[in-house]
Amino acid sequence: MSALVTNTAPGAPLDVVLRGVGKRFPGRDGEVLALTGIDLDVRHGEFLCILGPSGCGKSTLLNAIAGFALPYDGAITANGVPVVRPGPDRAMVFQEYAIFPWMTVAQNVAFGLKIKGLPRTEIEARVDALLRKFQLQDFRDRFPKHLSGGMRQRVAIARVLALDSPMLLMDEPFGALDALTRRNLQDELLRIWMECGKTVLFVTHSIEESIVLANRVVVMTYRPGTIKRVVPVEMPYPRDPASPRFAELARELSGLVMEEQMRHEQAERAAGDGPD
Amino acid sequence: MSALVTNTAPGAPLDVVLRGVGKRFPGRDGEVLALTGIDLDVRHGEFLCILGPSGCGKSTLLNAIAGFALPYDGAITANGVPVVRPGPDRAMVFQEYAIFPWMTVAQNVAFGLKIKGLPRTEIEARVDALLRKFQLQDFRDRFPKHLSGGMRQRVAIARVLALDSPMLLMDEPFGALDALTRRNLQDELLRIWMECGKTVLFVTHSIEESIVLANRVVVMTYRPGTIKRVVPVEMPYPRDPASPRFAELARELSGLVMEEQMRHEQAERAAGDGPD
Amino acid sequence: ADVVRLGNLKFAHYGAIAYMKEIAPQYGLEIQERVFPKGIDIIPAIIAGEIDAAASAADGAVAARATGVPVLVVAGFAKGGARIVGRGDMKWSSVADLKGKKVGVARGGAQELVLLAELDKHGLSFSDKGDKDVHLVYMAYADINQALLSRNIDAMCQSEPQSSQALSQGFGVEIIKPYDTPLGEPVRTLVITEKLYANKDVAERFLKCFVAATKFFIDNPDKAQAYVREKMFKGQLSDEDYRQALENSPFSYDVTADHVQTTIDMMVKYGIGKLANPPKAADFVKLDLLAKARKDLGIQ
Amino acid sequence: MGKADLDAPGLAARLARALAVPVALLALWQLAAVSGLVNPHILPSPWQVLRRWAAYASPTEPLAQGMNPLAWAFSGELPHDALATAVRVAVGFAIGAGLALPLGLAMGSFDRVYNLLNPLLQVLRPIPPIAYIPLAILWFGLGNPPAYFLISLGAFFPVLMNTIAGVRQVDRIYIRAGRNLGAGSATMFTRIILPAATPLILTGMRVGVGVAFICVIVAEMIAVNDGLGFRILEAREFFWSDKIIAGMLTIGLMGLAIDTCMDRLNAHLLRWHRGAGGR
Amino acid sequence: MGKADLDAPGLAARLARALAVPVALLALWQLAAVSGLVNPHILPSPWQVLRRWAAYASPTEPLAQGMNPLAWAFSGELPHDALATAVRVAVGFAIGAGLALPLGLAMGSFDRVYNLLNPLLQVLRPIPPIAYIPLAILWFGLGNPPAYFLISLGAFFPVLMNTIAGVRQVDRIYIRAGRNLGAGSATMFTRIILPAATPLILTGMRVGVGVAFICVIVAEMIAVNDGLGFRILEAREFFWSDKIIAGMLTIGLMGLAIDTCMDRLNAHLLRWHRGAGGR
Ligand SMILES: Nc1ncnc2c1ncn2[C@@H]1O[C@H](COP(=O)(O)OP(=O)(O)OP(=O)(O)O)[C@@H](O)[C@H]1O
Ligand SMILES: Nc1ncnc2c1ncn2[C@@H]1O[C@H](COP(=O)(O)OP(=O)(O)OP(=O)(O)O)[C@@H](O)[C@H]1O
Ligand SMILES: [Mg+2]
Ligand SMILES: [Mg+2]
Repeated sequence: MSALVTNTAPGAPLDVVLRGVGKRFPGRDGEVLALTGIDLDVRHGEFLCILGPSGCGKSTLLNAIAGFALPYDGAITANGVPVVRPGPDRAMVFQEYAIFPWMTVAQNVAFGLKIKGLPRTEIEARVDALLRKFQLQDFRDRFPKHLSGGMRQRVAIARVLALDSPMLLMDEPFGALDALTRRNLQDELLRIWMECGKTVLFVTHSIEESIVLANRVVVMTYRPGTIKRVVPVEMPYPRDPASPRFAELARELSGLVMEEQMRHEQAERAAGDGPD
Repeated sequence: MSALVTNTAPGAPLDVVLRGVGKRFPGRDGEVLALTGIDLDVRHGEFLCILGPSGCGKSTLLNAIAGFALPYDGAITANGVPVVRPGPDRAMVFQEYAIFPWMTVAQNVAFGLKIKGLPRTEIEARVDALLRKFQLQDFRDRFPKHLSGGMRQRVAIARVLALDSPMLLMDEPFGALDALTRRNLQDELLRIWMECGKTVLFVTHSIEESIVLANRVVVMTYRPGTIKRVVPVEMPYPRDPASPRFAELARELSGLVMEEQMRHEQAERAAGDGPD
Repeated sequence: ADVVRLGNLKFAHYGAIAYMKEIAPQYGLEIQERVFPKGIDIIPAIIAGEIDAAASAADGAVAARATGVPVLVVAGFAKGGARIVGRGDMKWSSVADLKGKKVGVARGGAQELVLLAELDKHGLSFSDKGDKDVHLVYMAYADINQALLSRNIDAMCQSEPQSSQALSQGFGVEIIKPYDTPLGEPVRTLVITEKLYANKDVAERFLKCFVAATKFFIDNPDKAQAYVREKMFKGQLSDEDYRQALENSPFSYDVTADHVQTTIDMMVKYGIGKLANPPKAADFVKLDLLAKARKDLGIQ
Repeated sequence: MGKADLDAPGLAARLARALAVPVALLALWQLAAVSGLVNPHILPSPWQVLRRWAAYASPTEPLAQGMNPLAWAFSGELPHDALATAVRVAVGFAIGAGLALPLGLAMGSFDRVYNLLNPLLQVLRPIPPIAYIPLAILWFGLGNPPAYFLISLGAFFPVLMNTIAGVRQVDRIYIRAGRNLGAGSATMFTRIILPAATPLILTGMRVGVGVAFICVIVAEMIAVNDGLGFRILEAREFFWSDKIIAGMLTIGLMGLAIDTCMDRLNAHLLRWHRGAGGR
Repeated sequence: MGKADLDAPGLAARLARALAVPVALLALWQLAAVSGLVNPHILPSPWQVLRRWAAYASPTEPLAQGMNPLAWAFSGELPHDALATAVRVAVGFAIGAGLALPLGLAMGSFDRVYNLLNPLLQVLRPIPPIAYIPLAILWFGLGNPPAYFLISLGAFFPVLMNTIAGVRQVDRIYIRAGRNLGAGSATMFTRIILPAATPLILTGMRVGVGVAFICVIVAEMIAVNDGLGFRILEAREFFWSDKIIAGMLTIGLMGLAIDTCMDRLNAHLLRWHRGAGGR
């Protein structure tokens, strides 16, 4: 890892354009407004992190771009065309992993490649390389029920990276990993991103992680889910968590997130309090 | 949070005693040795964190104490009796949440209480209080499929805390939570632990979290899963991450974990490398 | 050889019909026998053009004709075949003893016809609801014996060979052979399709074959018994059962238009078969082929 | 609310959609009948069936003085038969499913029970109900009791098989969670295994109702004198194709009515389920 | 290896366990028969049934010169009947399940198809196979073809219902993942929906085989001269209780054999499944 530039020039094409995007889920007593009024542009080759309190709509936002749970309010464009269905050009790592329990580890990773119709030998080679990278080679013929939580998450990531898709949507992909594996995979992801010029949308709960990875960090509000602030991270890669600029950004972001949390908690307290 | 003492006196009774505990899973080509030769004593009222690389056997260890997936090699005693079955005296938060999808949020949280046979009004009161504490009161009558990942995790934690069990086994309970919620719940857990004198075994991937919470941190090795080192954390609560002792401990632990990871990676590389 | 597809009934100890296929080559015919457990299943097979000729009870032929199925009665191959049997552990002297009893019978067949005629003759009213003198219980042939054996009914009007079996196994006693009504002995008829009838040459040879087979059986009772018991029942019908059954249902050739007309009239009277537009016997009983065959073979 | 309307189209629209295929088939059938392609003795025209159906459904006697008109309107043969059959199916199904459910839960949960009983049950399962008639008469006499026996036999196995399968496919994580929370066997069954197995059990019940309808016709062979199965057998004896078909359609519509209720129940009981809908 | 042995007990032990209940029942039955509690005409003693079974299974003619002894050994009535019935069930089931599976996948996946076809299918489902006999003869003539029709009809609906239910209960997260990875409809069906629905589909198939056996006896009413169903009906006409029971048991054992294969298949196809076992 030695690249020092960010991949996004201001002139790069817009890979994701959201205009007034909202999502209402029908509920028993009225609708739940999970997202509302989201305006967001993501440039080609940009690494965008999404931060926000639990339940604020981060997964819903990724689903919108991936083309799940249609319809949404507003307009969603990805890679230049309106989003009307899911597709492998917007490969997603699900928060719940969603690896197929009836396929072995290798079959899971090979799945997208087989669909692409790659030759058998190439598939094998790619799968082998990925499994080794993710330290899953000993488990290649095992079913997911034999894996630990972190291993399953790694299978899910490997399955999506195998696709070599131009856009990655990742919903807390490193949540179940230990610190070191996490750091290794962060490095690996950054390397892939830089080498291949991918666009990445990355949901995380870790402020530190978002600063390590992102060109810009989107902080969201809770109920309704809107964009509270977009914070650009203009540090060169690799980023040093010990640097003063890093600490400063961390403070800023954690201030934003905490403010949101407070606002929300107070609202709850004001609304929901009986004689406790 | 103002208690400054740890709850564990050296004379406290031993709540968990493991002697030579091991677990072998039958595999297609021979057995997988998930755990081996685990000797561990946990005192009553102790807060123990378990750290280790993904797949090293942390969940397996908690399962052993909880009484799942019997039999194990060696001897396991919990609360003074050999472990032969699961029970609510060793309440567990599962890594996969395991909240019941066919029950509403409130029903999930009330489940253990109903089994205990508490009076209806008391159940309602406890559930209400917990839901409010976990900011789930707006979702009390919703089914899990309507919840975000973090909300589901909070339901799982609330369900177990409702039981008020003397021993808590928690498998990465805060993995899907945003930083602030996580910090709040850490505080909440510490408060409960101190007030009620519970014994807690807590699996986490965050070294920082382990230092914030634990009396002792157990670092595990990967394949086979053994105890590499037990590191006592003798700082008063609440712990300040900015303190020099905290940083020192963090360095020590991350050194241990990394060392293990390195060892493992090298072993893999030595074993598995073809002409890559 | 010309092919004739013959529908036969399964519990046919009237082996002469089955025997026809053995001697068919002599008449330049190939008879393909299809065995049906129930007469009613033959009718759709005739309509579907799968069957050219069939063994059927007279009432079955009437019912088929009444629905417009183009069949003709050309001969009668057996008589009788009905018996009123009471429980072995009860005393019976006449049909009048059936008052207040449950009587099992198969619906829509000759057995029902003769039973109702007997009851009528003895001034007994009947219904299947239990509110009249005699409580009729409709069941399949096989189940009636069962019900009598387990004493769920008191008597039955049963076909052969089941009624013989009830006697030989001792749980039933004969009350009467119900042939003393205007109907006399019910006749089983040989029916052919109008299409086969139109094909005069084949039809004539077919009837000749039938008459010859029947004559052989009448003339050689031992060989007939051997054929039925060994070829058809593979030794699983006892001598005793066969003899008793045959006693109550001998082989014959004949049927008359009058008998068929009486059958129709009684079916209308008792509402059996619920005939919407009862046919006229004269329209579909065609005995010319039979007469010619008998003449050719020199049988009176 | 335009969206809500789309999601739940008006009753008329739904009815139209549901009837599209049947009506098209009826039209084809009528066409075939009119053109003389099929033999009217075996497949009478829909129109003829309808007339026979009307006759079958109408009261047999004119409205007498002082008679309750509603009672009179339902005094026809068909309402009586339909009710008799419905009661038989309901009772038989209740018995069969009522026995199969606890047994299936036990066999699905305990390998020991499964291994002990499975061979016997698997031997009994394929034995056709008609073969049980002698035993049914022996044990239960005539009339309704043997009918209940045969129908419950038919409903028993589908519910049993699906319950066993349903229990076995419950993710063990839920079982672990339940046991960890202190649930005893009773609670495990009622609050965890049963709800988790509900999708399969309900399907088993739907299949079981279907098989019960198959069996009712066998059951109504044994000395009963009403019911749709009885009427179909009777019509078969007399070769009344139009009445056979009228009876078949009545059974079919009863089945549809039951199935619609089942669908509702299903949707309600599985409202928690994150199924394949809304992808 | 002591543990492995515990997990997979010897064949003898398993057999003993499997036979425990049936043998106990047989003993009871023999006792009842010997003590004269039941009428031997209706429930003959097991011993008598066994003798009849042996007679039924043995060759009817002595071994002729030059005849293949193996062919001779299987020349009895029973092997012939069993084979005929097995073939009918196999063909009928293959047709029924073969049609039900794709239809069920389509109906489970597409609400439009479901809404269109469901009412019709639900009307047809409860109609007893016996009522189809005239139509079966009309459409398929005599002999085996109408038998295949009736049997496939019986097998069709359980497989269909369970396939629909199986598809509907696939967690949508897998469907999303598949679509996200670029799977087209064909791949979605074969690699995602089908495997995920396998537990239910297999159960439907097991139930379907059972119903096919129920139907084979109806099917063998139509102008065939062999098969276990035919033989049972024949024995019924002649009131040979011992032969009826021998036929029933033969059908039962055939069913058990099929079920055992199904169990194996099940275990193999679902080896990925984290079911309720091993809690
Ligand atoms: N049911 C099983 N069958 C076979 N092997 C298993 C099974 N469960 C776990 N293992 C293996 O045991 C080892 C330890 O698994 P465990 O789940 O305890 O890891 P962990 O430390 O909790 O990892 P993570 O942090 O990723 O959750 C892994 O190598 C895993 O593959
Ligand atoms: N299928 C659904 N039906 C109804 N409400 C839903 C559904 N899915 C999500 N929601 C609601 O929408 C809101 C946003 O959910 P979302 O999953 O996007 O949150 P999130 O930001 O990803 O949270 P987390 O970090 O906990 O995963 C939540 O309030 C949730 O309850
Ligand atoms: Mg989320
Ligand atoms: Mg784990």
